[in-house]
Order: sequence, then C-alpha cells, then structure tokens
Amino acid sequence: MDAVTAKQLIALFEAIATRVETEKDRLSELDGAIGDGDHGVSMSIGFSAVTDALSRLEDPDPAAVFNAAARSFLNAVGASAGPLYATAFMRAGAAAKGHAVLDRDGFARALLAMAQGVRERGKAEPGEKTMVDAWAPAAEAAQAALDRGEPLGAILTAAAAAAREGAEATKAMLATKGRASRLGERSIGHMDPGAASAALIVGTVADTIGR
Amino acid sequence: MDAVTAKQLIALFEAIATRVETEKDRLSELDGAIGDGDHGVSMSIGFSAVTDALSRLEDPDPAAVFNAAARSFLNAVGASAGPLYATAFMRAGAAAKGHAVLDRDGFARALLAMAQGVRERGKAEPGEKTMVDAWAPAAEAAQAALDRGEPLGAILTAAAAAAREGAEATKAMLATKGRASRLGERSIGHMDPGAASAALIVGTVADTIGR
Amino acid sequence: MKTKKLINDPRYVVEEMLEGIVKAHPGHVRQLPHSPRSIVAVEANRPGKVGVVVGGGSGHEPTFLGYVGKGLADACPAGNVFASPPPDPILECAKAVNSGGGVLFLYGNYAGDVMNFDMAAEMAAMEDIEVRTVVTTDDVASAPLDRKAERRGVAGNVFIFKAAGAAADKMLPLDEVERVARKANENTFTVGVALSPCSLPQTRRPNFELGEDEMEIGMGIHGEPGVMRGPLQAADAVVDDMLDRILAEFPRGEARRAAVLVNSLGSTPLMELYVANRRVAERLAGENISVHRTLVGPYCTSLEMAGMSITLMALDDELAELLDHPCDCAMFRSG
Amino acid sequence: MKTKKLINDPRYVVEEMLEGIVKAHPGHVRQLPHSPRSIVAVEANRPGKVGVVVGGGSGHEPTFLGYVGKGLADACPAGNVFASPPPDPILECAKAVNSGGGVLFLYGNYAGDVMNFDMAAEMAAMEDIEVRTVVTTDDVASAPLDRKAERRGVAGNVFIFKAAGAAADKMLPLDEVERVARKANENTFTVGVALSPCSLPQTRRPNFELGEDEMEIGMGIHGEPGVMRGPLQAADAVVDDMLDRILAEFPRGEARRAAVLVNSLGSTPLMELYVANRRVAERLAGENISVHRTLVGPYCTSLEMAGMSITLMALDDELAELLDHPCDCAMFRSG
Ligand SMILES: Nc1ncnc2c1ncn2[C@@H]1O[C@H](COP(=O)(O)OP(=O)(O)O)[C@@H](O)[C@H]1O
Ligand SMILES: Nc1ncnc2c1ncn2[C@@H]1O[C@H](COP(=O)(O)OP(=O)(O)O)[C@@H](O)[C@H]1O
Ligand SMILES: [Mg+2]
Ligand SMILES: [Mg+2]
Ligand SMILES: [Mg+2]
Ligand SMILES: [Mg+2]
Repeated sequence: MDAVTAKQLIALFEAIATRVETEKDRLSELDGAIGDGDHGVSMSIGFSAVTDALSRLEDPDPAAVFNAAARSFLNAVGASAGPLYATAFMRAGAAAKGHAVLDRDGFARALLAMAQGVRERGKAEPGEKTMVDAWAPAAEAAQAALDRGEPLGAILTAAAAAAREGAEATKAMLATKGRASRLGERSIGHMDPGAASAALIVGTVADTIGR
Repeated sequence: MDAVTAKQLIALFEAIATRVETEKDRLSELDGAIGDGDHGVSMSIGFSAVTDALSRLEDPDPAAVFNAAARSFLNAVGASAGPLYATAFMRAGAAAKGHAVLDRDGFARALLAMAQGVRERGKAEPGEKTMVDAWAPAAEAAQAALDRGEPLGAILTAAAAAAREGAEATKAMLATKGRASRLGERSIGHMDPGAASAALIVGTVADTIGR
Repeated sequence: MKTKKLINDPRYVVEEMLEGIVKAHPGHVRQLPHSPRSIVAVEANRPGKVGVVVGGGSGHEPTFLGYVGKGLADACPAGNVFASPPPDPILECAKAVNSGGGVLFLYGNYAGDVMNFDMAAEMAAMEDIEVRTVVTTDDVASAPLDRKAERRGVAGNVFIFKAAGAAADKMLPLDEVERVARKANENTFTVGVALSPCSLPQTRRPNFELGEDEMEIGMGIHGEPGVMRGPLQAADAVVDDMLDRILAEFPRGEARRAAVLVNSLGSTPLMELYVANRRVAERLAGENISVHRTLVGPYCTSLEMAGMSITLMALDDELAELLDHPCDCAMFRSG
Repeated sequence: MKTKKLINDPRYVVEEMLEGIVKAHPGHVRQLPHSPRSIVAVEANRPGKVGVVVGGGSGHEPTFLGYVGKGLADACPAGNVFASPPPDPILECAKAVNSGGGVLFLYGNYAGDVMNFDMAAEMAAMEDIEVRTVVTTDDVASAPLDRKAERRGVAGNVFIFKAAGAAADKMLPLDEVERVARKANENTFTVGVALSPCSLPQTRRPNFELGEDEMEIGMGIHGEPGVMRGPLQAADAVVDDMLDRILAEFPRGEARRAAVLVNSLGSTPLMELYVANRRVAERLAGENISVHRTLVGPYCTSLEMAGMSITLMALDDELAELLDHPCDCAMFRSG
C-alpha cells in the first residue's frame, strides 16, 4: 500500500474486529489461567463498538478514525484494555493529525505512537508480562525497518513477527503488573492474554495494510 | 420367641437402626424422585436417636421402651416420619402397658397398635401412596394369622410379606397425601419412600422377633 | 460426584448454624436455654401482643429464622434440613412468646409441618395457650386452583409473615392477626423455576436431576417436581411463563397494586434476579398493576439450588400498610 | 457444559440489570439520564458534603451498586462484568455528586480500575472538581505484607465504604473522609476461599478449574488464583486457616475489637456461612477480640462462584462509631 486512507483504516479496524471475534475464546481462556477470564470478551466488545462508531463517521480523516476508535473502545470496555488501547489510538490520532492519508512514514509513526501510548498509560516496562511485551518489540522492529528504509509492507511484517515473538516470550515471564501480578511464580508458563491480543492486532495490521 | 423382653425389644430397635443405616441412601433416592430427598436421612437420624435413648434406660419394661423410642424419634426427626412413628410407638407402648414381657398376643397387639397409630396420625387411607400402604396390609395379615392361631413367628412373617407387597404396590399408585401429592400422575412408577421404609421395619421385626 | 459444602459433621449442621446465628445477631435473637432449637426474639413479647411463631425445616435461610425480630415473627422452631421441627421446640416457642394475647402458628403447608405443629398446638392447649394456625399456600404451581388448600407454602411466606407480624406488632387481637394472615395468604402468588439441584448436607448428592440445558418451572423449594420441564429459555421468556401463571390468578379489578419478590433459590446471583425484575416491572406496567414495593434477593432459598421464584402479593390499603410497617429482624429490616 | 444463567442477550446483561435495579429501588437510586451506567442516590448530595463514589466491575452485586444510598456511597459507575467502568460514567458520577465538598473515589485496587478512575480524576480536575482517591487493599492473600499496596480490594470494601460514607454523611471535610477511608483500609483484612468457579455471561464457561474435592484459599473475587490449593477440609479447619492468615496481621494491643464479615462468594448458602461464623466467633473469643458487629451473607460476590470470605476490621472508637452510623441503601441498611 502506498498511502493509507481513512477508509482503509476503517477496514483495518473491521479486520481486527473479525480476528478478535474468532480468537476471543482463546483470549478469555488465557486470561482465565492467570487473570479474570474476560480479556477476549473485553476485546470483542471493544472492537465491535469501534466498528460501530466508525461506520457512523461522515467523511473522516485518519486522525478522526483513530479518535473515534479511542473513544468508542474506551467507553465500551473500561477494564485494563480500555485505557490502554484508548490511549494508543489517541496517540495514533495525534500522530496522524492534519494528514489526509497516511504514507509509509505517517502510518509507521502512528503505529509507533500506539506502542508508546500503551507504554505510558500502563507504566509497564518490558519483561513485566503485559501487552507491552508485544508492543515494545513490535515498535522496535518497526523503527529499525523504518530506519533501514524498508517499505511499509516490510516494516509491518517485521513488527508483526516481533510482536508474535514477544507474546510467546511472556510465557517464561513472571507477572508484576495487572491482575496476574499477584500470582508470582504461578504466572510462569502461561502467555499473557494482553500480549496475545496485541500480537493478533499487529499481525492483522501487517496482513491488511502491509500487503 | 416365646415372650419378648424389654431387652429384646431394644435389640430389635438396634437391628432396625442398622438396617435403616444400610438402606438410607436408597430411601433418600426414592424420596428424591417424588419428594424432597430426605427420608433416608430422617429415618437414620431417628433410629440412631432411638438406640441412643434406649441405651440409657435403666431397667425398663416394654412400654417404657416404646415410649422412650417415641419421644426420642419424634424430637430427633420432626418431618412426616417423626409424628407418624412417634404415634406408632406411643400406641404400642399403650398396648404394652403393664406387661413385664410381651407374649405372642401382646407383641402382635403392639404391632397392630403401631399400624393403627400411623393411620390415625396421618389420616391417610390405603391407596393414597403413603406408608399406610405398607402398614395397613401388614396389620391385616398379622390379624388374620393371629386369628388363625398361628405362632408369633408366622404372624410376623405374614406381616412382613404383606408390607413388602404393599410397598411394591405403591409404585402403581397416584400420590394424594404428603409431599408427593402435588405430583399427580408423575408420582406413578415410583415406590413411596415411607412405604419402603415401613416394609424394611416390619421385615426386620420378623427377622429379629419372629425367629 | 459429591457436592462441596463448607460444613463440619453433617449431623450437627443445624446446631452449628444456630450457634453461628445467635453469635452473629445477639441483639436480635437467642436460643431458649432449655430448648436450643427454639429461636426467640431478644426483645420479650409485649403484654397482650399476639405471639407469632413461624417455622419449618432448615435449609431455606433466611426463611424462617431470619424473620425473627421486632415487628415480624417472635419465635421460630428450627427443624432438620428440609424437615419440620418436632412438636417440642414448637411448643417451647409458643410458651416463650405467649404474653396473654395468644399465639399464631404460621408456616408452609407440608404434611410434616402440619402434623408437628398440630401436635404442638394440642400440647399448648393443654397448657392453656390459645393457638391459631394459618398455613401458607402461595405456590401456584403445586396444585390446581380447585385444590388450592393443598398448595405448598414457599417464598411468599416473606410477605405473609410480614403482614401478620406487623398486625401483631400493632397490637391487633388474635382474631384479627389470624384474619390478616389468611388474607395475606389468599392474596399471595408464587411460581418458582429451578435450574440446578441442591443436595442435603447428609447426602451431598443432588436431590433431583435436571438436564444440561433444562429448567423446571414450578419446582418446590425442596426439589419437589414442578409442572413443566423444558429447555432453558431466555430470562424474559421464563419470567413471562411464570408471570402468566401468577396473573391468571391475581385478583382482577381497578387500581391494582402489588408487592413483588424476585427470590433466589440459592445460587442464582443478584445480577440474574435484577435482569428478571426488569421484565417483571415491564410486564406489570403493561398490566396496569402498580408496584408498591419490590424485594430482590435470597429471601427463601433451597440450600444451593439454582433458580428463582417470583411472588406477587395483591395489596389493598391494609396489606400495603402492614408491609410498610417497620421491622428489624436478624436477617431482614425494612420500613 | 455451559453454565445455566437466567439472562437474555449477554451483551445487554449489565444494562438490563441496572434497569431492574432502579425499578426495584426507585426510592434509593436512579440512573443519570445522560449516562445510564452512572447510578446515583435519589436523595441529592447535601451542599458541602463530600461525594463518595465507589465502583468497579459488575458481577459482585450487592457490591458496588447496592451500597449507594443515604449514609454510604452517593454514586456508583457500573462496569462490564469483571471490568472496570470507563472514565466517562465515573466522571459523570463525580459531577453529579459534587456539592462543593469535593469527591472521594473509593474502589478496589486493580490495574484496570486504577487506570480508568485516574483518567476520570484528571478529567474531573479539568472541570475544577477536587477528587481524592483511596484504593482498597484488604485481600491479605493477594500479595505479601511487604507489598501491601499491591493487594486487591475485596469484600472488606463493605466496611471501608461504610466508614468513609458515614464520615461524609457526618459532614467531615474531604481531608478527613480520605483519612478515614485510608485508616479503614489499613485496618481491614480479608481472606477468601473458593469451592467452585463462576462463569461470565458472555462465555458461560467456568473461568477456572478446581478438582472435584478441592478448594483454593486466597482466590480473588474474579477467580484470580490464590495461595493454597488443596482438598476441601471441614468448615472449622478452613476457617482456622483463613483466620490464621488474618490474625497474623490483625493489630496487636489491649481491648481489641473487630467487625466481622462472613461473606458468600455467590452460591454458598447462609447455612454454611453461619456454620463458619460459629467458628469465627469461637476463635475470636479465644483471641480476646470482642466482636462489635457481624455481617453474614452475600455482600461481595463473584457471580455464582461457591466459597466465602472472612473479613475482620480492627476497630477503635472512631471506626466503631462510623460503622454504627445509620445508612439506608438500595441493598443494605443498618444502624
Ligand atoms: N499496567 C499495564 N500495562 C500494560 N498492560 C497491562 C497493564 N495492566 C494490565 N495490562 C494488560 O491487560 C491485560 C488484561 O486485560 P483485560 O483482561 O482486558 O483487563 P482486566 O485485567 O481489567 O480484566 C493483561 O493481560 C495485560 O497484558
Ligand atoms: N399423611 C400421611 N400419612 C401417612 N404417611 C404419610 C403422610 N404424609 C407423608 N407420609 C409418609 O411420609 C413419607 C415421607 O417422610 P419424610 O421424607 O421423612 O418426611 P417429609 O415428607 O416431611 O420430608 C412419605 O413417603 C409417606 O409414606
Ligand atoms: Mg481480564
Ligand atoms: Mg422427605
Ligand atoms: Mg423433608
Ligand atoms: Mg476484568
């Protein structure tokens, strides 16, 4: 893709919603093992609210899409995922502000802003077994590919792979943030549900926008 | 047995308690199908209270044994079984009053008094799918054998067989008394738990005293 | 598989529960020292006030014990789980609360309870205590209308007890308290639905079976079989079925008013009860029945049975006023 | 096998529950017309009184919504099941109950709740509403003592909310209400035990697994794993284990006094709770801790989870008086 339009962004959110819907039982089960079992439900509620809200936008620009996604996700979800993704989308909206379409740099910056938003809202460091462990490596990989001058497709593919590996790596981690943090040792061996859904989201970005 | 002493009466109650203990799950299950599932529990509580009370009697006569059984059964159980069997034992005590031991006639009269007590307390007629459907035929069979001049053993064996058949016959009956009465048609096909335990009691009488 | 229960020796579960109750509510209830199965209000009955004795088997808490206190019942004999109390603790309750105004025995219509309370009433008469008896028969599903007197008493007890207790608290004479209790019972209609069974502490086995996706409408609070078994429906459809049965008997007339109880049979949580109440309120509005008061929660349970019951009590001014009368009990407070 | 639930479309279960709640308790609570997820007391907050906003995920009823009313909380934003409410309904609650005395946000310590309430607090600050925040951390089993600030807030909320609500009702200023809330939290200790899981309306699948004869001590009210899993013991042994954990942290000293809460996690019936309370009372007597007040029942649930929690709040005169202060809420009344 050369430049991402608001319409394509909306299609991206729809693709994410579809993926989340398919995977929601798995996400809830992951959360059941170390948290409260609702992560799939929350993500599904959130993205279905997002697609709903986006379908009602009239002639939006990319920033408007991100902002509407932030508000609708937050208000439909609450929970941990709500503020984290709402902040992510809000930061992406800020990064996209003033652009009619998002080119390679513009879209990559929006993705990096999302990762940054998650990081800032949750105040989690990598290694604490949260969605940051998928988002942070994804951002790093994207930044590196960006710096290497690779095309958007390659940037997103690198980010998706890093997110997937990051999520995988949470299995070995001891949770210190979020509901699983009281589990101590017993959190080890289970993938963090937020990291799993993050990998799924970044993966869908690559599949949809990176083609 | 020529004449039943108070000590043998106590042994009889102990034998009944043991039988009830073995059968209590079956009795509760029968009650579960058409009632509230507690009949085995109630009978077990009741007869264990009876043996407890009887073991504390000092030098009782047969009437005292029946009366102590009545009081202890009633206070331990309540429920439907409590008043029914308490009245039965009280009437047996009245029949036994003044006798140091119970001979053939004396013991048969006590048994008939029990059946009469159940009948009067519950105001149930035969055919209404209650323990009366075991007690009434048992009493009739006992009376007939008594009138025929048969020995106590034969009297009790006849009563036991009639009680067993009576209980069996409740399967085909429509309940009109007790908890099962609201069941209507749906009570058909299930043996009445109170009739089942009555057959068990009369059977134990025959096994213990009738030998 | 045996049901998990937080109990000690099941043989002493009622005794231990009673001890836990009086320890938790020392300002409301006490055990009679010579009859620990008799729970009486701490505040002694006032001279001349009718003593109200409610009771029945254990396992329905807060029914019956929880309704002992100021302005409601004066005493409660506690039976074994799902078994009527025997006459002795009933009699001791009657003796403890008789202050010269006589005593009302008020309890659900079950063969065992009737026999035991009747024996106690005879014994009380021998001690010159005037006893009247009213048995509650609010369970619409437990017998057809033409055999109403055979119906069971279930969650509607709460309203019936409340009305009678308030009448007694207002110092109405025994005749009047009895009349109020009968009138309250006449105007109270309950239907229950069970989703999963309960099990007795002594057996820890489900006392009935229900398919993986089945419900049973009309099941009794001891698991007595109901009137319709079928696949579990959405809450609104279940409520509609139950309300249809109730409304078929609810008194006709102008300016109808009702008290509503949406009751948990044990493990059905408040969330589901309130979802049900949403539909109840909607339906009653549609029927032009105004809701005077709504209770939602576990008021009359069957151990850990899942399910609920809906009760409507048709109110006139007298019953409404009696329901509004304050009461302060171990497990219930209102007004 | 899917858990049976009396609900309609699971997507609307919270909306329908809220509607059922306001229909049942119109004298106590209402929904803000422009923010139906914000439940506020019908009686408007008095000028200058601190507004107390409690809240969190749904599925714990009567916590949190049930504690809105006179003398306790003034408002409650309702989240999805087991999910913090988002900032908007929290902010709307704050705006609705701010009467110039400022607002206290008081809720259990969970990452999601902290993020959402903090966002709402920032938004409120932009609207010149002074907001203080106290998070409850009474769950002894959820983190070691040296990481107390990381602990979860569970059933002890009831006492903590009650104390803070009473302080506000007595017109104490925001500083003082905040101090009371912190002090109440410092002195409140809860341990839970789970016997069987609950399941979310949307999944209807158990959100954890527990063996046929197992219990888990320390499990959280959302099914968060606890500290000890083992075979189910007799009630007294379970209570002892739980109390040992609590008493290890309960303040030392002379003339110790406690408020006790024996709480059902959902489907554990009153009978079992009272059996447990018998042992609690016995143990506290042995420790020379006098019991000022005991609550027994479903006060903070986890849908239909089986199990219970025990809470002790160490009382001085101030906290005792605040607990005794009258309150009249949708689902709780005392004093
Ligand atoms: N402080 C945090 N920073 C980043 N991610 C977090 C933080 N706290 C929780 N998370 C993420 O949120 C996920 C849980 O989300 P969810 O189940 O929707 O919310 P909740 O924990 O409120 O039930 C966790 O798996 C974790 O990845
Ligand atoms: N009126 C009655 N007359 C005779 N027997 C009765 C009567 N009512 C009930 N029963 C008997 O009692 C049995 C049930 O006893 P039980 O389970 O101990 O009491 P409950 O019905 O109180 O649970 C029934 O199976 C029936 O045989
Ligand atoms: Mg979660
Ligand atoms: Mg029975
Ligand atoms: Mg019974
Ligand atoms: Mg959650």
